[in-house]
Amino acid sequence: MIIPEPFRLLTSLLAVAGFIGANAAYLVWVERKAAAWFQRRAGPTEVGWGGLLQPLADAIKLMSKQIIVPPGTDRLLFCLAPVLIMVPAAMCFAVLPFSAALVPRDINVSLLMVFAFGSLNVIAVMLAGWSSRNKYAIISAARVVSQNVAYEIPMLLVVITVLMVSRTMNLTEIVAKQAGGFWHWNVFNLAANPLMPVTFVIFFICMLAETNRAPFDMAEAESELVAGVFTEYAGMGFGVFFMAEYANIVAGCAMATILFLGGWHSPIGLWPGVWWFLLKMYFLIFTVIWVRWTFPRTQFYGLLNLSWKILIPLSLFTLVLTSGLLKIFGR
Amino acid sequence: MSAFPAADRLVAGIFLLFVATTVAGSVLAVFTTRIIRSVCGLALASIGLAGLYYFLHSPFLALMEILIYIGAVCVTIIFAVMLAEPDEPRPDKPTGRSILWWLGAIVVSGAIFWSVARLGLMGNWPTPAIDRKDGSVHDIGVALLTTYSLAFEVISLVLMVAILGAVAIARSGRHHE
Amino acid sequence: MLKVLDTSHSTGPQETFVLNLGPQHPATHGVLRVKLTMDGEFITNAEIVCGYIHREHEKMGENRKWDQFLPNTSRIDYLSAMMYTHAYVAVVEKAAGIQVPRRAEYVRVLTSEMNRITSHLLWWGAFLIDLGGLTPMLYAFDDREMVLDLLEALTGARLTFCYYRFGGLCDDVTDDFLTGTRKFVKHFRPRLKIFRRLVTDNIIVRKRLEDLGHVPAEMCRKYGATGPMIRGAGVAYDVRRAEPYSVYPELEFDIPTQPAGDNMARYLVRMAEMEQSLRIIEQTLDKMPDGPFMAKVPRILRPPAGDYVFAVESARGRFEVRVVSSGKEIPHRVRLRSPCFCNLSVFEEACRGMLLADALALMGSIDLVIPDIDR
Amino acid sequence: MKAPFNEVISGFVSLLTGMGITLGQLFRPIVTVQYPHQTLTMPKRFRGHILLKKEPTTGKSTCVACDLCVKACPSDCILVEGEKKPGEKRKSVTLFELDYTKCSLCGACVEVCPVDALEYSRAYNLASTSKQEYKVMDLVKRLEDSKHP
Amino acid sequence: MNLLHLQERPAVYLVVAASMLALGVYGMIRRRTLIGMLIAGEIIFSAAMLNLMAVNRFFVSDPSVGQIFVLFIMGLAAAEVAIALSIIIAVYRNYRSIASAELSELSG
Repeated sequence: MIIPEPFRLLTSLLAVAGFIGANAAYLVWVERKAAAWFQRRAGPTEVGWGGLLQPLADAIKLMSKQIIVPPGTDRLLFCLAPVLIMVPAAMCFAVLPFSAALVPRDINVSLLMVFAFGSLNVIAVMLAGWSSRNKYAIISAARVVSQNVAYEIPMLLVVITVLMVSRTMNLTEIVAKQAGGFWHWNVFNLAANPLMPVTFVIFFICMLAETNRAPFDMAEAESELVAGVFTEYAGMGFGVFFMAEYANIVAGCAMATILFLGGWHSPIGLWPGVWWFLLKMYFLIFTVIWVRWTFPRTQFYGLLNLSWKILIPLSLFTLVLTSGLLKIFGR
Repeated sequence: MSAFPAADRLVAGIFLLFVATTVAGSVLAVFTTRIIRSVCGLALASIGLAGLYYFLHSPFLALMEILIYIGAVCVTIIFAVMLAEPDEPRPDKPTGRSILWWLGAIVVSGAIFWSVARLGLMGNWPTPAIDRKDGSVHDIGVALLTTYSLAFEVISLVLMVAILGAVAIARSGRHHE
Repeated sequence: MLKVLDTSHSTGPQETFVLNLGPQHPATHGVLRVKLTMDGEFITNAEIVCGYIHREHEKMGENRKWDQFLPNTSRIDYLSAMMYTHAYVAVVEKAAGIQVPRRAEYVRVLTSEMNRITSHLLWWGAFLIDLGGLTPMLYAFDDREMVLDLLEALTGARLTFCYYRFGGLCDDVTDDFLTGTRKFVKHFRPRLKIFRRLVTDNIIVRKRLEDLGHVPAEMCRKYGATGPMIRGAGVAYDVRRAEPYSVYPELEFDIPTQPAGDNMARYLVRMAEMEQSLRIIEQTLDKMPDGPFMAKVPRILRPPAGDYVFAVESARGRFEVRVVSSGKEIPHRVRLRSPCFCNLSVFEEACRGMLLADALALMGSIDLVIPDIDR
Repeated sequence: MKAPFNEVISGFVSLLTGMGITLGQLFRPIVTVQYPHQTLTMPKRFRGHILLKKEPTTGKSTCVACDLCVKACPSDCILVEGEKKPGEKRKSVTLFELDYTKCSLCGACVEVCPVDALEYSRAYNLASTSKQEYKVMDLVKRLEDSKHP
Repeated sequence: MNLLHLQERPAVYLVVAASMLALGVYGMIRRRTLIGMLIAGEIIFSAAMLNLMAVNRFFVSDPSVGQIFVLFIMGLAAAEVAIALSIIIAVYRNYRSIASAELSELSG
C-alpha cells in the first residue's frame, strides 16, 4: 500500500504527537494507580470512572495556575527549557518502528538518531536548573549533568554490543533480525554473547538513570533538594517537564524493546504485530514504575560509582567478549 | 518526493532555516556576555550545522555532530561553567584601548570574512557534482579501518591522552583527599 | 607543570555558599531551620536555628495546677505521648507519695511499649522517605494504624492519649484491648521480617546508611545524646535498666546495641527495639494482675515542698521531668529535659564534611520531633 | 576480587527480593478508608468535644452549674451559668459555653463532674466556614436541639 | 538569483563557513574569559568542518573521505575541549578567575 508522501508525513506527525500526548497523560494516571496499589491505597478515584479523567483534571489545574518567573532568573533560558525538553523526546519517536510497516520515518541510521537526540535531554534539564538561579536547582543541575554523562557511556557501549551482533544501525532491520521466537531475541542471543541478559540489565539501569527515574532521580530528589531543577517552575512549566519525563520513559522502554526484546515479534514466532511491541513496552514501563515505588534513592556518588566502577567495566567486557566471539565464529 | 506539493520550496525554506540557525547561533555564541547563553549559541549553531550536513548528503555526520557537539562538548563546557564563574565581568567604560581592541577585532574578522567569502565565491572551482551518492556508514567504516587506519589510531591515541591529561590536571587541584 | 597548578595553598576566596535548609524543607520534618555552609555538596559548617514552634510548655506547667499540666505532656513529643505522660505522672506520684496499683503499672508499661512501636514505625517510614523510598512508609502506617486503633479504643485519642492519672489510669483496660493486642503481636512479628527483607537488606539502603554519619559514644556523651543514638554507638544505656522504674525490673528484655555508631547502627537498634517491645508487651499481657487501676488520690494535690526528678526512656532517649514543689496547688518549677534537643545538637558536629544527602540521612536517623526540641 | 563481585550479585538479589515484596502487596486489598464515601465509627471512649448529657426522664441536663469543670479546665474554655429556679433544690444550667478553639480535648471536665452531666461527642469530622461557630459552642442549645433521647 | 536550489550551490556553504570563521576570530579576540574563547574556538572548528564537507560533497569523487576527516576533527575538538576545560578549571582553582586579563603572571 502506497500512501502519498505528504499524507504519510502528516499522519505520522499527528500519530506521534498523539501517542506522546496520550502516553504522557495516561502514564501519570497509571503511575498514580500503580503506586497506590503497591502501597495498598486506592489512588485517584474521584474524577471519572476509576479516576480515568484525572490527567485531564490535572492538566486543567496546571494550566490555570499562574506561571511565575522569579526575579533574578535568566528569563529567556528559563522559559526555553521546558520547550527544549519536549523536542528531543518527540524527535526520538520519529524513527521508532512500532511494527514492520508502522514506522513514522525509516532512516538508515535511526539508532544513532535516537541516541543523538536523547543526549539533548540533559542540556534542557541543565538549563532549567541553571537559569532558575536557585541553589537547590543548581546543585541538582550539576548532579544531572554528571549523572547523564556517566550513564551515557555504558549505555552506548551496550548499544554498540547490540550493533555488532545485528550489524546494522537501522532499527527496523535490527528488529527484523530478531524474528522467530524469543530465543532469537537479542536478550537471549547467547550464541553471540553469553552475557546478553546482563547487557540488557545494564541497558535498563542506564535507561532509568538517563530518564532521571527513581532510584536515580537526582534531578528531583525531593527530600534533599526540594524539587531539584524544577523548584522554581510553576504551573504548566512544571507540567511540561513532567510530561517529558514520561515521554522519555516511553522512548527508553521502546528502545529496550527494539534492541533486546525483539520489537514486534511474538515470543513464539507467530502473529507478529504492533500489539506485541506495545505489550513488551508497557511491561517495561510498568517495571520502571515498579522499581520507583520499591527502592529509595541512591546516593549521588554511589550512583557515579555504580556507573564508573561496575557498569562501564562490565559493558566494556561484554563489548570485547562479543567482538572476540564474532571474530572467532564469524557469521 | 515528487508527490509532495511545493516540495522544492519547502526544502529551500528548511535549508534557509538551517543556514539562519547556524549563523544566528554563532552570533549568539560570540556576542552575548553571559557564558551560558554563549554555550546555547554553540548548541544552536551545532543544530544548524547538523542540518547543513544533512543537506550535504551526510546524515551520519549530522547525527554525530549533535551527539558530539551538543551531547558532549556543550555539556562539558556547561559543566565547567558551573565549576568556574558564570558571567563575564561587565565591560567597563569604553577606554581608548578597549575601543582600539574592538575596532581591531572588527577589522580583522571583517577582513577574514571578506577574503574567505570572496575566495569561496570567485574561486576557480571545478563544476560541482549535483547528484552524487552519499557516503554510506558502511563505506566510512571500511575506509576508517583500511585507508585511514593510521589516522584512526592516532585519533584514538589523542583522545586517550586527552582523557588522561584532563584527569591528571583536574585531579591535581583537588584538596578534599 | 602539575606542581604549579597545585591549589592546596590557594589564596583566593573560599568558594563556599550558605544553603538555607528550612524552616520549610521536606527533610526537616517540621519547622526546623539549618543554615548549612557548603563547599560544593560538602557541608563545612551547620548552624541549627530552632525555636520556630516554641510553646513554653515549662512555663505552662508553672501556671497550672498539678493535674492541669497532664494534657500538655502528650503534646511535647506527640509520638511518645504515653512515655512523656508517664514521666510527669510518676514524678508527681513520687512527690506526693502515691502508691500506684500494680495493674496500673503493668498497663502503663504495656501502653508505653505500644506507643514506642508506633513511634519507631513512624520514624521508619519517615526515614525511608528521607532516603527517597516512598512505599515503606505506607506499610509502616498500615501496622501503626492497628496499634493506634487499639489505643484509641482504650484511651479515646489517637495521638495525644493523656491516659495516665496521678495514682493510676483514667480508665481500666478492656478485654477487647488485650485480645486485640495479642493479635497485633502475632501479626507484627512476620511484618518485621518483611520490613527487613524489603528495606534493611536492600543494597541501596545499606549503601546509604553503612559507614556514614558516625556519632561515636564520645560525641554522644559530650552532647548528652541518649536513646538509640548512644545505643547505636555501642553503649547499653537505657533508662529502663539504668534507673529502673515502674515494673520494668520484673520484665525480661534486652537492650539492643550496635557498636558502629553510624546511620545503620541507629537504624538496626530501632528495628531491634521494636522486637524487644513486642517481647515486653507479651510479658505484660501474660503477667497482667487483677485489681484496682487507680489509687486513692486526694482531690486537690499539694505535694510536700521539695525537688523531684524522674526519668523515663522515651522512644528517642532519656526524658526527664524535674519538678520543684513549694507545697502549693501549683508547681513552683517544671523542667523538661527532652531527648531530641540533645540528640539534635550532635548534628552540627557530626555532619561536618558530609555530603548533603548523607547529612540528611543522618538527620533522619537522629529521629527528630521538632516540638520536642522546642518544647 | 571476589568480594565486590559477590556484593554486586547479592545486591542485585536484594533488589529483586524487594521488588517481589512490593509486587506481593500489589495484589492485596487496599487498606485505606475512602473518606467522604466511607466514614469511621468512633470507639466508645472516643474523646470528642464535650456535650451535655440528656437525662432520659426530664429531657434536660443534670448539670448543677457547680463550676467545678470551669476550675478543672486547663485551657479556660468553659463558661457556665446557672440559676436556682423556684421550687428546685439545686441550680440548673442556663448557659454552658465551650470555646472549642481553645479546648485540648483532655477530658478533665468530664472526669471532675460530680453529677455526671457531661459526655464526649463522637463527631470527629467537624468543619465550618466560620470560626465563631467553634469559638462559642452553646451546649445547652445543642442539648435542646438534639433529637436523641 | 534562484532561491530554490541554494542547497545545491557550494558557494552558499562556503560563505556560511566564512562567516562562522570570522565570527569565531572576532570572538577569540573579544572574549575576555577562557571559556568564551574556547567557545569561539569551537565555532572556528565548525567553520572548518563545514568547509570540508562542502568541498567533499561537491568536488571530491570519494564521498567518504571528507566525512572521515570531519569525524577526525570532531574527535580532536572533543579532546581539545576536555583538555582545555581541565586546564581552565585548574587555572580557576589557582586564580579564582577565568578572565584572561587577570592571568598575567606569565607576562612578566
